[in-house]
Amino acid sequence: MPKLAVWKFASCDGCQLTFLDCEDELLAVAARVEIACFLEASSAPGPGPYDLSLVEGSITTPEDLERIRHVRRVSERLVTIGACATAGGIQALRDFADVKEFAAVVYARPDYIATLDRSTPIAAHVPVDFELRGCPPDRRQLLEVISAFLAGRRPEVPAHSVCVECKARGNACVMVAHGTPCLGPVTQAGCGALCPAFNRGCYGCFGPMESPNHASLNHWMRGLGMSTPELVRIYRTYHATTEPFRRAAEEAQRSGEEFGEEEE
Amino acid sequence: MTHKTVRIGALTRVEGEGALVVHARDGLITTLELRIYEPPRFFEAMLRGRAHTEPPDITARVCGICPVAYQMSACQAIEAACGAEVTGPLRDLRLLLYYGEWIESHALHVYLLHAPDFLGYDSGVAMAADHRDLVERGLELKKAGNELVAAIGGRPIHPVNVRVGGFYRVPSRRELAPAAERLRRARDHALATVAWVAGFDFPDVEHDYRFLALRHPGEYAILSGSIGSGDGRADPAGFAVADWPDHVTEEQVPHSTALHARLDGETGYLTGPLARYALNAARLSPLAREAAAAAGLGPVCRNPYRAIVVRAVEIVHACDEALRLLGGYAEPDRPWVPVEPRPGVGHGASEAPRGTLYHRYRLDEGGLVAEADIVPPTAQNQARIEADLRDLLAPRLGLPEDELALLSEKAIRNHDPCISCSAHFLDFRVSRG
Amino acid sequence: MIGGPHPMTPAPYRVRSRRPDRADTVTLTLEPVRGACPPFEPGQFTMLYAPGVGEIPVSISGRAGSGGYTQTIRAVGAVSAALCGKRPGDVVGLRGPYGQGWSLHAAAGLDVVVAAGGLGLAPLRPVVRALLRHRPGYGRISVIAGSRAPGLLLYSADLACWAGQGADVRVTVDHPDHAWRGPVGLVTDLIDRIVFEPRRTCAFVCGPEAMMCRTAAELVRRGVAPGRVELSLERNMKCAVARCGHCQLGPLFVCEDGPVLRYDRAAPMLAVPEL
Amino acid sequence: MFAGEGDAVDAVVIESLEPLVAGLRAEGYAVVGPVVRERVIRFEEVESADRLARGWTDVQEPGRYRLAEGDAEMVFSFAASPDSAKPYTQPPRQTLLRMRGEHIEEAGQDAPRVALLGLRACDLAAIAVQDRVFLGGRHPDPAYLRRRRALLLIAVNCAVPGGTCFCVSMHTGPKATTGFDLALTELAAPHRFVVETGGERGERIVAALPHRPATAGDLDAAAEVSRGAAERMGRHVDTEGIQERLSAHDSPRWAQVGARCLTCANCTMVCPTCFCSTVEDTTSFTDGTAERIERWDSCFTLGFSEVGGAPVRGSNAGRYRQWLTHKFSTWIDQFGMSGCVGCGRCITWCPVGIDVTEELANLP
Ligand SMILES: Cc1cc2nc3c(=O)[nH]c(=O)nc-3n(C[C@H](O)[C@H](O)[C@H](O)COP(=O)(O)OP(=O)(O)OC[C@H]3O[C@@H](n4cnc5c(N)ncnc54)[C@H](O)[C@@H]3O)c2cc1C
Ligand code: SF4
Ligand code: SF4
Ligand code: SF4
Repeated sequence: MPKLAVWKFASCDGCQLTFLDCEDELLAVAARVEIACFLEASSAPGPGPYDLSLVEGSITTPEDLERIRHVRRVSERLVTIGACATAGGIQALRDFADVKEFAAVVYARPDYIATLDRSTPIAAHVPVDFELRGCPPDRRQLLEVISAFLAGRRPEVPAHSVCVECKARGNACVMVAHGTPCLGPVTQAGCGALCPAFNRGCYGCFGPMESPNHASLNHWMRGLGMSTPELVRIYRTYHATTEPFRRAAEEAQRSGEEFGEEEE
Repeated sequence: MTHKTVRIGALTRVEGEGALVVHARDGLITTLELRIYEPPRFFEAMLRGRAHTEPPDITARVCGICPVAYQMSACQAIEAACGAEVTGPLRDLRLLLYYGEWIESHALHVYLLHAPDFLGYDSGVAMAADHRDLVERGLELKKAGNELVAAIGGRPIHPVNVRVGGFYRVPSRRELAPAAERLRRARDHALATVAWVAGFDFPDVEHDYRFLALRHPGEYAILSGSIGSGDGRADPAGFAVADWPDHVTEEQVPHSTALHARLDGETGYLTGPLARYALNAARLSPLAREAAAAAGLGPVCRNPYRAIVVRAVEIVHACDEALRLLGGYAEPDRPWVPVEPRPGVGHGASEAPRGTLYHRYRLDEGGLVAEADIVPPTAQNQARIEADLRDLLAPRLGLPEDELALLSEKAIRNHDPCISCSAHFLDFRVSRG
Repeated sequence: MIGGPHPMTPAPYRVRSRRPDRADTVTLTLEPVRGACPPFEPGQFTMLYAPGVGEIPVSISGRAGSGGYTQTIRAVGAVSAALCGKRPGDVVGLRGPYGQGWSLHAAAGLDVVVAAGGLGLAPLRPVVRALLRHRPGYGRISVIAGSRAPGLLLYSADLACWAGQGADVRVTVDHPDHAWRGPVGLVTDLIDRIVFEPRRTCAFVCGPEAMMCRTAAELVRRGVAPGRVELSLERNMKCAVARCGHCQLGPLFVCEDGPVLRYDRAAPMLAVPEL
Repeated sequence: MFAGEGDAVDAVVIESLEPLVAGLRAEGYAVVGPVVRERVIRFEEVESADRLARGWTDVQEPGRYRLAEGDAEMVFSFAASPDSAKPYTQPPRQTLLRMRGEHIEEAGQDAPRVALLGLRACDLAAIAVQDRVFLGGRHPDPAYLRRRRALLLIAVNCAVPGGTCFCVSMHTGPKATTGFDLALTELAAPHRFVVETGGERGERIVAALPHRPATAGDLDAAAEVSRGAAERMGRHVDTEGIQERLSAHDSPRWAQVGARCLTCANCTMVCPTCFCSTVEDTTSFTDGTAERIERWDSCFTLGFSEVGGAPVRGSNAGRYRQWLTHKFSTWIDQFGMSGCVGCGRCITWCPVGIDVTEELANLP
């Protein structure tokens, strides 16, 4: 039976929990794969090597840097799950600040805290076989990835926009109909267009889609009343350091200056 | 002279990353450290400069196990800062959402993380090999909770439908109907769960806890109320959530990225199911009260191992109350109340499944967060867990180390510590000192 | 009256034999589990379905004696690898044959140049065999084939056999090894070496798009009529029955209007970037 | 034979929609009509005519849609909804087959009886386009045919064209002339509907309703509705020489629109004729059964044209050009008809307001 391991780095546990949330399939999966290492769910970690490792969380400490290399060594396939592991996660906002100052805000004795200046995705350190997006990832997509790896096929995880799912789900576009700013057009599908289904603009928790045109979207969202700081903030959340969202925030700052807009 | 070190490298079946190190010399424990090495994520620092609308989504990411708790405490703190309050049907909807998370989180803990300890398995999945029907019941229960959260919030983890002031869209009765259907079955499962776990073989241990939990005049407090504390014998003392900083202080310890909390200067109080039960049992739903009585829980339970029974009773309560609210559900006429940002400070507290979760925000002139402070339950419990462990280990230091390690791990799991959330606790005043 | 099976429903075919051609390429012989397999024209393709993995277009490289298709598949991705991994007795899904094949009839009495790059030889194999079966019906028959390396050459036995049956067979490689004595370089270079009368020549070309365009352009430069040069195009195909939209090239559905297209028709479209 | 292919009979007048809705429901149809949901007119199943979007209208511009209060009496005083008939003719997602061992089984595809109430002339034209795509080629789709046969089409002649409509240019409206079971024209003072039937099925339905013959006055008033709508059409496309204009593959205009285009695929998703699809393959965890699913796809995704690991159309400009040329030009080569019916949905629902009519006008 193939061996599965689940690993955690800096994260909220939500991605691993997504796995435990597959209530209907959990036992079926467990019948097909040996869940050999999953500290959150089992106290008997089996020995490696593992056929498939699911990795949650970003790299933020020197020890974790070592640990991820170990995980790579003992894993035949390594799949990262969630925004932290694929993009550094919300904690990567430290990249835009001084991490020592951050630590000083949170801890009275920041010198006790060993942390890196940046929160980096797993792929920045070791080769990754597949990256599953989402904060948290979608349950169906997680099962799809596991089943695709078992069947030896390409996971069916399209990189197109949220809008595709939004329309297939039968939502009316909230940006067009309500003037609600929405990152759907620049965000990768996967969630099933949840936010628009709840009358809310997508806030980009699945990260950038395959060909995001943030300049055009920013221009339009300004027309809907968004200010430069609002634009910057909306990109600086769970995928802030991915190249497209980083550039999108910078574009907003640049075009904001052109607009002659004052910073908040 | 004998030295002994017990080390549990990585705690398992807890949420997050932790380890335990115990040093003993001549039969006496010299150090006992519950090490939380969950890497720090600096939430309070990241929140500065964000809009007043953002903390519910951002702080949800503190913990994937109880995101709703974070969203609720955050919303209420910000609403308080802005002088707004969510009442009536919208508050009921929040409660419903919260009950969903309780059912999900408690079912996860009871069936997949905690029960295997009593039945002698390494995991829920391993337990399923011999007790498939039991694990399936647990999963069904968990799913009922998740579906309720998803029906209202969009998805079980990091729901998208929560906003300051209420919701982005309120679900229709029809959308909630399937969740209600499933809950009816879940309530029976929950009752069966109480009966099941009540029959476990519990070590005969009691601690003289000082409890802290939210209290509400009309409810077994989950969503809001004031803070109560006491030992379960005398009437509880209380203070308003806004007075939290005057009563609860935190200090950093070198061995952990989580901070230790003190209540009125005293270390080692307990929050969580035992605390809620001790301070609020009378407000459980009648069905949950009956179940508790049948399970042999008195008015107060001081045996941490029996927390699993209290959790099961709380699942009954959550199912029961959720069904009551669903039965009377009418779509609120507006999904949210306006919350205009204004400079000021607001406090919010709610009961996460594993204990009281407190948030405080100061908003600046521009409506942005100037300071944020989050006190999660596990940070509050850490000192108390260490004390439990001392009591447990001191008389047993002669046992082989792996046995000690096993005992300790079980004792830690009693408290369902969510270690990922312990990593960012902050008392802003302390940090500045 | 429209009825019968859905156009996207495959029929089960059993792998009768499997022959590895190269490290990454195998030829499968596929026979219908029930009934007979429909006739095909050289140049047509089928949609092969590896259950649960996916479905891809694959050219028919021959008819098996017993009434099946032979198909040569190179493992480049998940589906092709899954198909390559099938063993005799395994069942796959098959739809087709689909598409327009080579215009054999138009070659009657003419010199024929068959030019292949890499796996492009697969859909050309049945055309060469048909030409040679009716050898007297055509003028000179030349087969020129290119390969990245000698070890990657497809159908070496066939090539030798065709030479014996009166075709001028020439092979070139990009990266020769020590033992290689033949030409090195592009397929287009071989055009110099073969003999044909451009004005009375018909050419069938298959390989990577750039190779096809270069070869066709060279043939036309020599005086072959653009309308007598045919290419077989590769596009993304999900349905092969002109309903999924993926394979469009300008006005064409390559699955139905192709994959074999006349160069005079294809060239202007291939010249447009991203068409 | 589909509706609308027979001879029309004389028009009648009905005063209320309620008997129609009730009658259809009694015949086992789910009646799907325009209702207001989340401040948008959507097509949803209705249990009674009361639920319809009476009294509402809409304001449509490129990238902008707003619901507005209209004439309190009128039920259909708005233009095209974001919903067309497409989800009913071509579901967004459908299971094609299951395979286990050597057994391949076509998934039973539902063909529910649905009465679509309130379709517009452009929607009917779009259905005709899809009929051509799915039934008119060499490989007709029996599942499509079953779904199509189970649809009852009740058109409403547009009175209030939207700001983004251009059906007149595409010769598809505003009056429904063919392809319907019933066509209604809503008239005011007194409020009533002139009903035309498009075949035997429609006649049977009308016969069972309280009705009276239409007078010349009714018919004139109805004709006036369509005339007025044609005059107030929001947009226009010059179809003269359109194929030639769209052969300008190297126009700088493509790069300009490419810079605005989000490649989000909204236009293709809301378009009632866009039929592109892709397939997904899975195996079940429990018994290993393989399953194929067909779902909507779009020429705006990169995977759409991927060969050998790289897309043929990688740039925004290339993908936008594919969409526009396909709709207005190569569709004609492929199917002998335009792929655009002038409903304006792609203009309204483009999140950044790209306007096909403007793009077409700006080509050389
Ligand atoms: C008419 C026609 C006839 C054909 N005849 C044959 C034939 O006879 N024999 C044959 O072997 N093939 C033939 N092909 C080609 C064959 O269909 C393709 O090789 C096949 O579709 C590949 O599918 P796949 O799932 O195996 O690979 P895919 O997963 O689709 O990948 C295909 C290629 O893309 C690369 N790739 C995939 N994903 C990525 C990525 N994310 N980044 C970078 N690169 C990537 C792969 O490495 C590979 O090179 C034909 C094609 C057509 C259209
Ligand atoms: S609501 Fe957002 S995701 Fe949906 S179509 Fe509009 S822009 Fe796209
Ligand atoms: S709509 Fe966007 S923000 Fe919302 S869940 Fe989906 S990807 Fe995340
Ligand atoms: S191209 Fe636009 S206007 Fe034309 S039919 Fe499609 S959505 Fe309607």
